[in-house]
Amino acid sequence: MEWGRAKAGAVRGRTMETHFIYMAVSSALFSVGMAGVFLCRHFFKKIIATKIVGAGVFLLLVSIAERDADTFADPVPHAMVITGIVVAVSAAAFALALARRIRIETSRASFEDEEAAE
Amino acid sequence: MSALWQADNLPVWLVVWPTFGAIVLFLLPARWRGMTGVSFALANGVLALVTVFFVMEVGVLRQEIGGWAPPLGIALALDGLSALFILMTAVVGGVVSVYAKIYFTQVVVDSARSSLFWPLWLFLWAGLHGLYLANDLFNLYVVIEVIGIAAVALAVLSGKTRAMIAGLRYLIAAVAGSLAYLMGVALLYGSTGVLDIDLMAERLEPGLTTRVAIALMLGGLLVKTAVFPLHFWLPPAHSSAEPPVSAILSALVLKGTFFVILRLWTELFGVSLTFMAGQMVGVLGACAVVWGSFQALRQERLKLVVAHSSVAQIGYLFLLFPLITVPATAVAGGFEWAPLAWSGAVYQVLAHGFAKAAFFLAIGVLVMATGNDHKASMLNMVGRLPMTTFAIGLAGVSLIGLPPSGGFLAKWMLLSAIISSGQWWWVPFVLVGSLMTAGYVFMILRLAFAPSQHEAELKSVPRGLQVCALLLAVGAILIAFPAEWVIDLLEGTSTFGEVVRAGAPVNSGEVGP
Amino acid sequence: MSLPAGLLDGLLALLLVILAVRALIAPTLYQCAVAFISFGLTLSLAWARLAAPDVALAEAAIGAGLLGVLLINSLRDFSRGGDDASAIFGKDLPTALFSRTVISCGTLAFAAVLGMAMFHMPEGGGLTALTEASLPHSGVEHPVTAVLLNYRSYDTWLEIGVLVVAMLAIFCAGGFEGFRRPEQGPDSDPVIESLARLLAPLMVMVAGYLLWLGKAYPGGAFQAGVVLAAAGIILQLAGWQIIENLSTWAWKWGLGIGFFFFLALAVSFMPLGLGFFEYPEAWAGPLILVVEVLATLSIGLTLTCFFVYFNGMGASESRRRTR
Amino acid sequence: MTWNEWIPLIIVCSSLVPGIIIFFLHEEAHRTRTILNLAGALLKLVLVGLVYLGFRTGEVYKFQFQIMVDLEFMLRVDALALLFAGLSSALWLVTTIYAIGYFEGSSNRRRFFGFFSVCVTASTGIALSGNLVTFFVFYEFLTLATYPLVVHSGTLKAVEAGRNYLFYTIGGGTVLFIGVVGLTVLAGPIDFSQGAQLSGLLENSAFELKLLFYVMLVGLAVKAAIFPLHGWLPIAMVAPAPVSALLHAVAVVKAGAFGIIRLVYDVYGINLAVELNVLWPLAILGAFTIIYGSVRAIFQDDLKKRLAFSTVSQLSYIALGAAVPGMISSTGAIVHLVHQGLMKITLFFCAGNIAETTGLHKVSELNGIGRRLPLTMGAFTVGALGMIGLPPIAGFVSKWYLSVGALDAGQPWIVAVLLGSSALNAIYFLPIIHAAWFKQPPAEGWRDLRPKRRFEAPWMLLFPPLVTALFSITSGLFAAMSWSPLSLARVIVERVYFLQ
Repeated sequence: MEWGRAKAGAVRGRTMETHFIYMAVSSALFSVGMAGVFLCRHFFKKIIATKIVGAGVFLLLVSIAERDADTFADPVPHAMVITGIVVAVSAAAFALALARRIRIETSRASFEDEEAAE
Repeated sequence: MSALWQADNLPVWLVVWPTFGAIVLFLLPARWRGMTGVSFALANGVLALVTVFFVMEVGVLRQEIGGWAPPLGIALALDGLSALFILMTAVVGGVVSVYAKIYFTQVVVDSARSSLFWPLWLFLWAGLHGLYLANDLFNLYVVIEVIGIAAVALAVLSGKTRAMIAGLRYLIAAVAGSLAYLMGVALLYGSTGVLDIDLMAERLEPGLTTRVAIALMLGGLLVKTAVFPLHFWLPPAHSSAEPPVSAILSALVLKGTFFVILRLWTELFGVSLTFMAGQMVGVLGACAVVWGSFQALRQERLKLVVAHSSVAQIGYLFLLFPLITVPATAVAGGFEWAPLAWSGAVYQVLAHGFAKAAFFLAIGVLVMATGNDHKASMLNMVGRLPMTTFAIGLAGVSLIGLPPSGGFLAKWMLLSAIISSGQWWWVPFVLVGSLMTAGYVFMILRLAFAPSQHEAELKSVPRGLQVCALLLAVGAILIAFPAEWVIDLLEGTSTFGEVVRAGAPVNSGEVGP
Repeated sequence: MSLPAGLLDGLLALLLVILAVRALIAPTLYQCAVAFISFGLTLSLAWARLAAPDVALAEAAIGAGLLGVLLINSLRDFSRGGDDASAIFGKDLPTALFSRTVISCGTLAFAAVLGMAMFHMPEGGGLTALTEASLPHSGVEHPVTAVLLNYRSYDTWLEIGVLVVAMLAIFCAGGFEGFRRPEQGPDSDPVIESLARLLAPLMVMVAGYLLWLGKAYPGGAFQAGVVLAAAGIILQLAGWQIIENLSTWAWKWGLGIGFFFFLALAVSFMPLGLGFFEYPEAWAGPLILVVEVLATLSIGLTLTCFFVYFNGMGASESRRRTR
Repeated sequence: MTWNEWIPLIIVCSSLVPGIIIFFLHEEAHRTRTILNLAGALLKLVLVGLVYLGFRTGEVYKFQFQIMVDLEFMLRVDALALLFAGLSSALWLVTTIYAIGYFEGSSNRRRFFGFFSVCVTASTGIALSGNLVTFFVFYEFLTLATYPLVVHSGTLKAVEAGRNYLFYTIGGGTVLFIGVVGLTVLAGPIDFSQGAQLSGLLENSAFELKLLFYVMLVGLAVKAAIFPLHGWLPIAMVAPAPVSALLHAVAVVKAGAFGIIRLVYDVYGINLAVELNVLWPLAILGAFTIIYGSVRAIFQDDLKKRLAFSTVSQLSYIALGAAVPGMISSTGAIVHLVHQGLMKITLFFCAGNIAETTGLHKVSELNGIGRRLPLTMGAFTVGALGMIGLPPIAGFVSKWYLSVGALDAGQPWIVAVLLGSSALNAIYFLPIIHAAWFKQPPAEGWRDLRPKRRFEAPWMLLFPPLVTALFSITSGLFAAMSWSPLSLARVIVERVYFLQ
């Protein structure tokens, strides 16, 4: 019938445990990202780290959708992820703008720079 | 047209009106924004009053959006607790709006920049309304992000480098916090297949997944509420923003995530909470009280004193959780303290909201007059800016919890609840916190009475600004009087006075599918 | 699970983790950005493997594409005076080896707990069945579009709002509202310019097609909006400066129209006794299409504005420096 | 709501409203301010008088406002309330007149009189509180209202004194707070009902009751300046004379002493207190403070400081009397509340006059001052002799009752303490009197300053001490009359002991 449904059905028939692999990746990405948010010093990396955390979360949601697939994968987590991606990108763009502005005005690239400067 | 105005649609208008305001303000040219913004804020106030009235008459209001019932659709729920928070937002927000209007016309930071305040502030306001009404975990995530981004944007409005750095720190903490929350939501959705809070509460089973999910959500929200030791972002962000923004951030934005924690704790997390979980959150709160107050005592700049004080005052709120989370076995003896603990915490929210907003607005006046916010600028203020000093004094009285004030009532109820629950170990924290608060409040007031050697000429400050600060400070005192009414309103909600009966520790041995 | 498919999934999983770590510990920012963009593209593959083509499109377009462009665009400011981003650990930790071990173990332990939680997750069942049952009443045929623009349209509306808020927030960060008209025309690359002439109309068409597709197939407003934004960005790079030359009134309405119209539509049937965001069933399809068109316009414009503003921030600084 | 319900509130507000209006007046509006102050003071006094008359005929005056469950704001007139309210309102009127004279021509008068009125409001509120919560509210309110008065002069010394004052009083208030909350949780809202609510808890919660008694006692002892919590009082001396007078006679220290009386008689009730055996620490500390304060007073050369230590000592008479069970010593304690107020305010007024007219602060400089300020020193002599306990001045009556009460209760050691204290009082007061009247004035200095006006000092400064001195004599001389403080104290004590 339609592309999405057909494909989802096929996926369901083919791989039963795909979602477990991606759940493991999800937990790894979330943890690595969180470590990065707290430990990376450069603004740039901190922002990338938040995106990696986000990727971890979204991966779990989509894995759940795949797990709960019937004739097609559960669309609610998909919608949540699309919304989430847009929100996360908006926040990241804002953070990047702030970081860039700080860099331009003070040539600092991390919070520690600030402490060292004071 | 009658369908448009019926009470059922009230939750909708609460979201639509400020959002509409925000978008209109965005489209308007900068010079018209101030007046329009104040009008929208005042209209919000009227809406809030109507809301409170309806909730008192009708009780809990529910509205399914898009005609789709949960779990497919999203529902809004309006109960006494949310009505009260909406009312507080309206009153504090209304006064702050008037202040902002005067402030931004007087202190021209940069008109192109400061006019951004209005659409962002209305978006933030809409987000707060959305938060108080949300009954869906993912919807909560979206509004939390609206609030988070708008709050950080407001915090960096001043354009100072210090504010930018603080704002970035705030933003990263906020994003990480809300993503942790979303991770928890994902786990819970996977476990139950629904997002609606009520439905999920019915389906949620205790287990490892639930526990981890709760820990993640709680952790994320605690970061955003700036609970010790996750408060690191708060003092710089709140102290470097413009005064009306500081007032909004400390009085309203922090309370938003606290509201979410309160709602989730009592309505959703109950299945999997243990006595120790409550105690741990309580310990964080108690540490926040002591640490925040201690830091406040050490600060040299007034805004930092007040910002650190927020950390401490927020800590008090978290003493609620150990009190309402008791072992299932202990509940048999009755738990009449639960409503007391509840209303104590709610009163602490109100009192801190009013007092802290008043404090920041008053310091804004001070900074305008003297040009800086070092402690020494308070010298001899009682003679030079009596109204503002008085506002600081009244706000301080409420923060310390001296009678007669909202803060006093909050401490009274919390302490009563603590003693009657038998968890006496929280008592010293409340008392030491009060004493330390008295320490930093009077450290400021003391200077106001002291003579100053070389007195610089004060710049003139519009009277309206001083009046706004004083109004909120008087509000912090006056809210003590309608206490009975407030508690009545809260009793209209299903959750009010709820004790979370912490079950026996869940054995972690059970296996997933 | 068949072996080749399992191998593919395992490979993707490994690649994702390696790229994520790489994006965080690469010695130069440029390598970070490249690793991150590769990470985003790999993630798109993962989405596709997980039967989420909509997410794959969104991720590739917004997550890797737009954010990648913004990151690369910011690089020239950050890499000024050396592109060293090697220091990941706080300097006051005792020794690198020790702290690396502690951090790795901590992260692993955290991931293990989280993974356990996921592994033990009960089957909630999800909302697939319910979505499918309600699909005939939603006015669209593609389930994700139905969720986004009908069942949970409130969230989607708020999300478009987040974009507007983010635009305002970026104005705050940049320090001015609006876009600076360039003092002199930028130097444009003739290759890019001719490419843009070719690509831009094509992309607008693709955007329109994606939008139309969204009714029944993966695609829809966000994806279309991003493609539109891509067209805008390419034109910008080619030196067209569309946004800067728009009147304030025009770009403001452009940014706001999607959100505003969505709101207007949400309340417009309330006088008839319908709820917030509730449309008469017969009209739902066309109305959703109109919302999508306007949302696509706004999203495309907003994302283009993100880029233009970013570009302007750096440009105004470089002008200041050359003076 | 009938008229009788509103009257207690009106009495409290009769000073609050002028106070608030004064804040909004212009600094230069001296005349309006004076009129407001005096009108408020007179109104309060008249109302208290009317209530007294009504109370004797059995009228009930009670104002209630429920703030929330277990938290009721209640003002109620009973005999003890009337005694203290009468004292505050009478002395407020006198002190207002004195203050108007004292601050003639100085700056920041708006602030002073505003807070001054608020302070008296708190004091009257303490008097009329009908339950423990209301008492606590006004008790803390008093702390806040007096702080601006203590630091009024704005000198660094005053600000330091203010910090010290707050350190003690806020600390005490916090301790009291926990006691009040604890007792409310234990027994529900506490009305002043002679322990009726608590006696039922004796069997099960004796330990809690004891603990809470001590906790509240510590909280109250700070304001009552009982050793070792008296440290703030001598330092707070830097406040202007009218403030010191008010602080030492009715406002702060009396709030503490009054609180102790309420605690012993009305919250716990004397029987319960005896049964719990909680009074002896109070007796011992009181006795020690009496001697300690007197000894410290001897070594002070600063007149106001000497008076301050004398206050420390004298206040503990009240605590001591309350700690000794028995009608007679209770009467002594309660009546001393009034008597000490009258005498001490006289002494402070006089000290203020001396400082204002001659600029002298030291005891050692007062030789022959009686010739320059005969009326003032006459009043001073009355006050001082009363403090020593010479008949027929008021102080004698209290000391007599306390001694007899102690013998009656079989605690003769207290008599020894009282006698010793009287001797010490004599040691630190008599030299002043002797120097003032019988020593030669110094050759240079104040002797040349002859009064420029009709009286030795402005009449607004002179009359108040004379009036209070007169009161001190009459309330001693006519102690047996039915309107005297002593008679009222007897009524109170009878209720405490017989109406349970």
